[in-house]
Amino acid sequence: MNSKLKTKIGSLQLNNPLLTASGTYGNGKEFSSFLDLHSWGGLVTKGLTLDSRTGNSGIRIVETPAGILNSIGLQNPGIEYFLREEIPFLEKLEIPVIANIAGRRIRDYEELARRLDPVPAVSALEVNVSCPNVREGGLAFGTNPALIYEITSRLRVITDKPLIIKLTPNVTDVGAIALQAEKAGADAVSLINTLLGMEIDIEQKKPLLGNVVGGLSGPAVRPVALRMIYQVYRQISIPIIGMGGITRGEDAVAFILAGARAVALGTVNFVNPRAPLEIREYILKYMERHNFSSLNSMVGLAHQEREA
Amino acid sequence: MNSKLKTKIGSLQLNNPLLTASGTYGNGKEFSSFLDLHSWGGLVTKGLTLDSRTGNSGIRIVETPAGILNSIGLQNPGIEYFLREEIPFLEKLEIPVIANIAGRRIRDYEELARRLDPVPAVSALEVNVSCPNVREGGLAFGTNPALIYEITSRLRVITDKPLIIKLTPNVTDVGAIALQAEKAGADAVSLINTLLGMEIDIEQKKPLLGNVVGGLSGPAVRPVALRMIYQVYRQISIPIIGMGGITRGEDAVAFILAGARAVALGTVNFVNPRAPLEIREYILKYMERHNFSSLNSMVGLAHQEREA
Amino acid sequence: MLQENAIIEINRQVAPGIYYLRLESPGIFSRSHPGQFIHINLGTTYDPLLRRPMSIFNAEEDRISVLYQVVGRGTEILSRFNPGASLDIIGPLGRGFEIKEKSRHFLLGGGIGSAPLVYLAHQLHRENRKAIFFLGMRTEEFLFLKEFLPSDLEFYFSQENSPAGHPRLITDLLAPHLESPEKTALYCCGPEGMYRQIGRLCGGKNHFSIQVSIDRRMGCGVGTCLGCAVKVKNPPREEPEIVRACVEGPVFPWGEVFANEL
Amino acid sequence: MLQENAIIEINRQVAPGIYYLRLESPGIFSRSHPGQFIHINLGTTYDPLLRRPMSIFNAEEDRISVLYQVVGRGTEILSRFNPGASLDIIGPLGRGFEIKEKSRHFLLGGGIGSAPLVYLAHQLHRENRKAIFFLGMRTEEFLFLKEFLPSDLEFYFSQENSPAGHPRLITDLLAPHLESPEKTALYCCGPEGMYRQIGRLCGGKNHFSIQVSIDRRMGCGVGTCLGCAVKVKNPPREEPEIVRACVEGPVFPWGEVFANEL
Ligand SMILES: Cc1cc2nc3c(=O)[nH]c(=O)nc-3n(C[C@H](O)[C@H](O)[C@H](O)COP(=O)(O)OP(=O)(O)OC[C@H]3O[C@@H](n4cnc5c(N)ncnc54)[C@H](O)[C@@H]3O)c2cc1C
Ligand SMILES: Cc1cc2nc3c(=O)[nH]c(=O)nc-3n(C[C@H](O)[C@H](O)[C@H](O)COP(=O)(O)OP(=O)(O)OC[C@H]3O[C@@H](n4cnc5c(N)ncnc54)[C@H](O)[C@@H]3O)c2cc1C
Ligand SMILES: Cc1cc2nc3c(=O)[nH]c(=O)nc-3n(C[C@H](O)[C@H](O)[C@H](O)COP(=O)(O)O)c2cc1C
Ligand SMILES: Cc1cc2nc3c(=O)[nH]c(=O)nc-3n(C[C@H](O)[C@H](O)[C@H](O)COP(=O)(O)O)c2cc1C
Ligand code: FES
Ligand code: FES
Repeated sequence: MNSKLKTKIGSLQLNNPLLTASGTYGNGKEFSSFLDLHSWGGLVTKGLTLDSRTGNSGIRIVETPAGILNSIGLQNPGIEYFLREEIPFLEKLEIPVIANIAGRRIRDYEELARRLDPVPAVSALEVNVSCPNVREGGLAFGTNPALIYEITSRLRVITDKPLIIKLTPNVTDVGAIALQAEKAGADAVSLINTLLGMEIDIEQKKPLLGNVVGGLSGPAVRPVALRMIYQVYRQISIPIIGMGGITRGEDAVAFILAGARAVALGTVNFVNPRAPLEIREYILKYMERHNFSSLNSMVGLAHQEREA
Repeated sequence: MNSKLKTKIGSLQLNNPLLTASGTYGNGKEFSSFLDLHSWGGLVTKGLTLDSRTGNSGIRIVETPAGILNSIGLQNPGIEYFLREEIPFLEKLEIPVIANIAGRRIRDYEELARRLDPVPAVSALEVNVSCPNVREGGLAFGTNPALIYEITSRLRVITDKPLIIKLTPNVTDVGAIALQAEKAGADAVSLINTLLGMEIDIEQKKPLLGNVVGGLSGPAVRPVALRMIYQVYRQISIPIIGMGGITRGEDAVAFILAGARAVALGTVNFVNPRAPLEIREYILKYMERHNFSSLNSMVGLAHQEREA
Repeated sequence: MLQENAIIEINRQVAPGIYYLRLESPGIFSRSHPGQFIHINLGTTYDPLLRRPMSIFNAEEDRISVLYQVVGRGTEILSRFNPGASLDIIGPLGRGFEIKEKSRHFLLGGGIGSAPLVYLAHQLHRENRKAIFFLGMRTEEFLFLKEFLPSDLEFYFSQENSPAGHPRLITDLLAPHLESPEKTALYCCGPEGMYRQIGRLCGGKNHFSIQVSIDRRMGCGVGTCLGCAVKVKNPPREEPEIVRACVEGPVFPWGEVFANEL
Repeated sequence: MLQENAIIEINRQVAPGIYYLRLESPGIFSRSHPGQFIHINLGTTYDPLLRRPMSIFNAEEDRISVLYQVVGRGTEILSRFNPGASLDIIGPLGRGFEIKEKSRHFLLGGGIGSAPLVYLAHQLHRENRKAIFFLGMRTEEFLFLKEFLPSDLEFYFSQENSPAGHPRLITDLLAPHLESPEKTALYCCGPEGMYRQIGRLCGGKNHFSIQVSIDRRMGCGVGTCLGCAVKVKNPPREEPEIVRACVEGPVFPWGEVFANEL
């Protein structure tokens, strides 16, 4: 562990800027045979809903050029089960655990926050207002600045834990939405969730995914993610957790220079479970090469140079 | 030539559904040593503005995972030069030529339409309201449904030539925008233009492209393009020209099944100049295999099967 | 479950479009069981992006092998790796076949699906259990498999293109062996249609225990993406439960997956 | 300009990280001139997506060759192609060097940039013109180039790591040859910094004609994407004009690109 890599998301202290991206890492257990989970800066849980959900039927994952489309549909065993069965494992971890929550109505989110607020093993909440795979809602929140304000401020009253709003990229003006989250008291925003996409089975002449549309992630989306982070950084002053297609150390550095104070790794875990170790190493070497003594001093530098 | 492939965009008759994507094929001349330009269904010109433009400085093209980012900045010699120097070549072609126009203000578009309306070599106008690489505007039109209505209806008065509105994917609800184009009298919409993205030069610590952001195209964006076409098809009844990452026959078929009456090829031309020949061949074989006697009967079939 | 850089010893075409790949992979070798699979990284390109799951075809002396059919770009890339190169693989993954305490063991493979059954056949052979291998094919493209099996194994095959009167489907082979009331374990690997046919033939009978290996598109292969969902019956619950082919499977008791369909 | 499936005859490392690739490509061979380039398709993957531009290193008897340095993923992939395989290439592209009617011809190459000058050297040799080759390098990594040049060609080299007193920069080599008032054509290929230095040395002098090859990231390579913009002076117009490195270049008169910077 190297203290140069420390970073902060609101009051949340991270030993390094690498987080797991929600929904791609289970709750960590599965990967513990590949690496020490404490190599991560923090662990973001898979998306939690109040009740258990069986997810979408039919094909749920398909490979696309340099990316994947998924339509898992928020399969998860529900908050009850999570608190009972998964917290015991998570509370033994010595890194922060961030619970990712999703719902259909604002009061689902409120209830989830109420249940998680008293749990010591949960260090922060990430609010998924942007899952494209649930037909009933989710996406609607994420695309509407007023609703983002509403949901953030309602959750703000319920919990003092750091509140991270996870934004969808499927909007005209992600900055405007981030701004509402900030105004309503969010401690950070994370972006991007997946881009809405689809694939067609031309032999069957119908959508390939059971849920018709799915979320695009992986290297293919990286330029879009980077642009949004760069853009949002100019509009808000709370921290940004950047993600979307990061697979190499170079990518993580680019996201940080664009303005991310932490970065999350998603799809890459499916290909290279050792990615966080390699990326952490790369960032350290990069910082040495460029004489950075703290991660903080790197954040957003791609803007400064431009103004110079 | 095979009459099974004929298709129509408004009153525009195409021998086959393959168009060049604006800005990726010059005005055709450069590619004429690789294939007979008449293999195309039609030729869409590079983006034209009133005055000549030198485009953006610095790096203009960079490769990204399964895609490219470009920030050409609408470099073109202006309408005057186009009419004088390029029309003579284009008017010799026996396939329809569609002029792609762009401007900063609505009256730029109006003036362009006025100048092109009387030109017999120009069979239709494609209105680029979505170029991400011009800072002064363009994108603003494309993201605002009311402005789309405005610009379409103003151009509708000026010309009877088929009017195609080219939509940007960088919006929350592309369907709503397409609907305004239809209401205002457009004959077709084409989508998608490029996704806004960026890349950072981590050694220099600054954006890699001279213009900071650029437009993402190529296979990486295909799932997003396909989703938007599928979505817009359910909302409008005028024809859709589909594009975004098409490189193989399978892709073109998928776009047609999703609802595109014609498809445009862009980035693939840089890699495989013979792509239109291969794709045309594939579509014919596919139609034979699935007993389609006309292209028209394929359009949008991915929806029908779903409802069944 | 571990990540290993396995050295390629052999990567050879053994029949048209079918390759035999043998890897030096002591870690995975020592942990593997028949029916489990490995997840293969195809290289540094982002296209294709994901690893490819392949059943373990056999495991001997620090080596594991895979039998694969070139069906797309990933397998095509795999076929071009040369001996001496190293492959980044993860394994062994999933839950393999459970060898039941039955007096007979029937291995039923459909085409390339037969791959994991070869490993199982050797395991049964090592344990001196009575086994019969049934192979279903379209033409004769998988006959070479016999060479990879224990030499004294009872072996039958069917071909869809056979002349009338000859076995065309794997169930044609199986039927004559079902008269006996002997307790029998069936291990099946092939297309789901084959599992349905086998089920119709013997799904209801108590002295048969049937396991099937379920094929799903995989993302992670280790249980986190939830891309490989399989609906299973899970009494006493009424509702089917969603489990992961890559962790709870790929091998399932036939009844958990297909019983509702009988 | 045509697309050809060229058979690879040789693809061999000739110095650390530097490869010599020879292709059977009769169509491109018969149309090519020194300074032009080809655009190479690296295969069927979408990542990397674009072709890679490479100068023609030499052209003889229906063959063209390329000298390339492995600097990234594309060139790494190229280095793994085996003889006998075919490469989809487009060429010859761009405007090459114009051989001037001068009494002396100086070829100035910086590192890998020297590649197209080898072809030019052979052409000048065939035309019996007086030529000198100046090679600038960091260490001695490009010395092998001499073997590819006409054997009787006058040849000098500089090394940035030379001990004091020895030539370190290509301009150190060039300076002694500039006293003579002989009309001289300079053909330069290397980094832009080198062109500036050469320009400072002899840009203002009338009896020198200087051509430089400009390196730009390329999309199409054939003139349609406008990705490879170069600003050139185009008197009598005041404003620089934007032209395409892939069509109007890559070779330009030095003055068109750098004169404003003197
Ligand atoms: C647990 C498991 C074990 C397997 N063991 C073997 C084995 O031992 N030998 C072997 O040859 N193959 C095996 N497979 C199948 C093998 O993984 C696929 O054939 C391979 O991933 C295809 O890769 P590709 O890039 O060549 O094809 P792609 O280009 O990815 O696909 C080719 C075609 O196959 C379809 N496809 C891709 N993956 C799957 C899938 N998982 N299920 C159904 N259709 C799919 C695609 O839609 C496409 O139509 C196994 C699969 C699983 C899940
Ligand atoms: C007309 C022309 C002729 C050329 N001739 C030769 C030749 O004869 N031999 C040779 O070895 N190389 C030549 N090059 C350069 C060669 O095309 C690049 O080195 C190659 O494309 C790099 O591909 P890559 O995938 O290995 O590297 P990448 O992974 O794409 O890039 C590696 C590094 O190089 C940078 N880069 C990529 N392309 C360029 C570029 N065109 N200009 C500047 N920086 C770039 C990238 O940003 C990155 O930092 C030529 C280039 C041009 C435009
Ligand atoms: C299989 C899968 C499941 C996901 N599930 C969730 C989820 O439950 N909640 C959430 O907020 N994001 C979810 N995401 C989005 C990721 O957390 C991340 O935002 C996105 O994948 C972009 O990052 P990447 O390109 O590194 O994967 C999921 C992504 C994938 C691929
Ligand atoms: C280099 C380049 C230049 C482009 N110029 C224009 C343009 O002038 N006008 C326009 O409407 N679209 C322009 N586009 C967008 C394409 O026409 C097309 O919409 C987009 O590239 C998606 O298709 P593709 O993935 O097949 O390239 C340009 C795209 C590229 C790559
Ligand atoms: S493949 Fe990811 S959970 Fe099974
Ligand atoms: S590389 Fe496309 S115009 Fe030069």
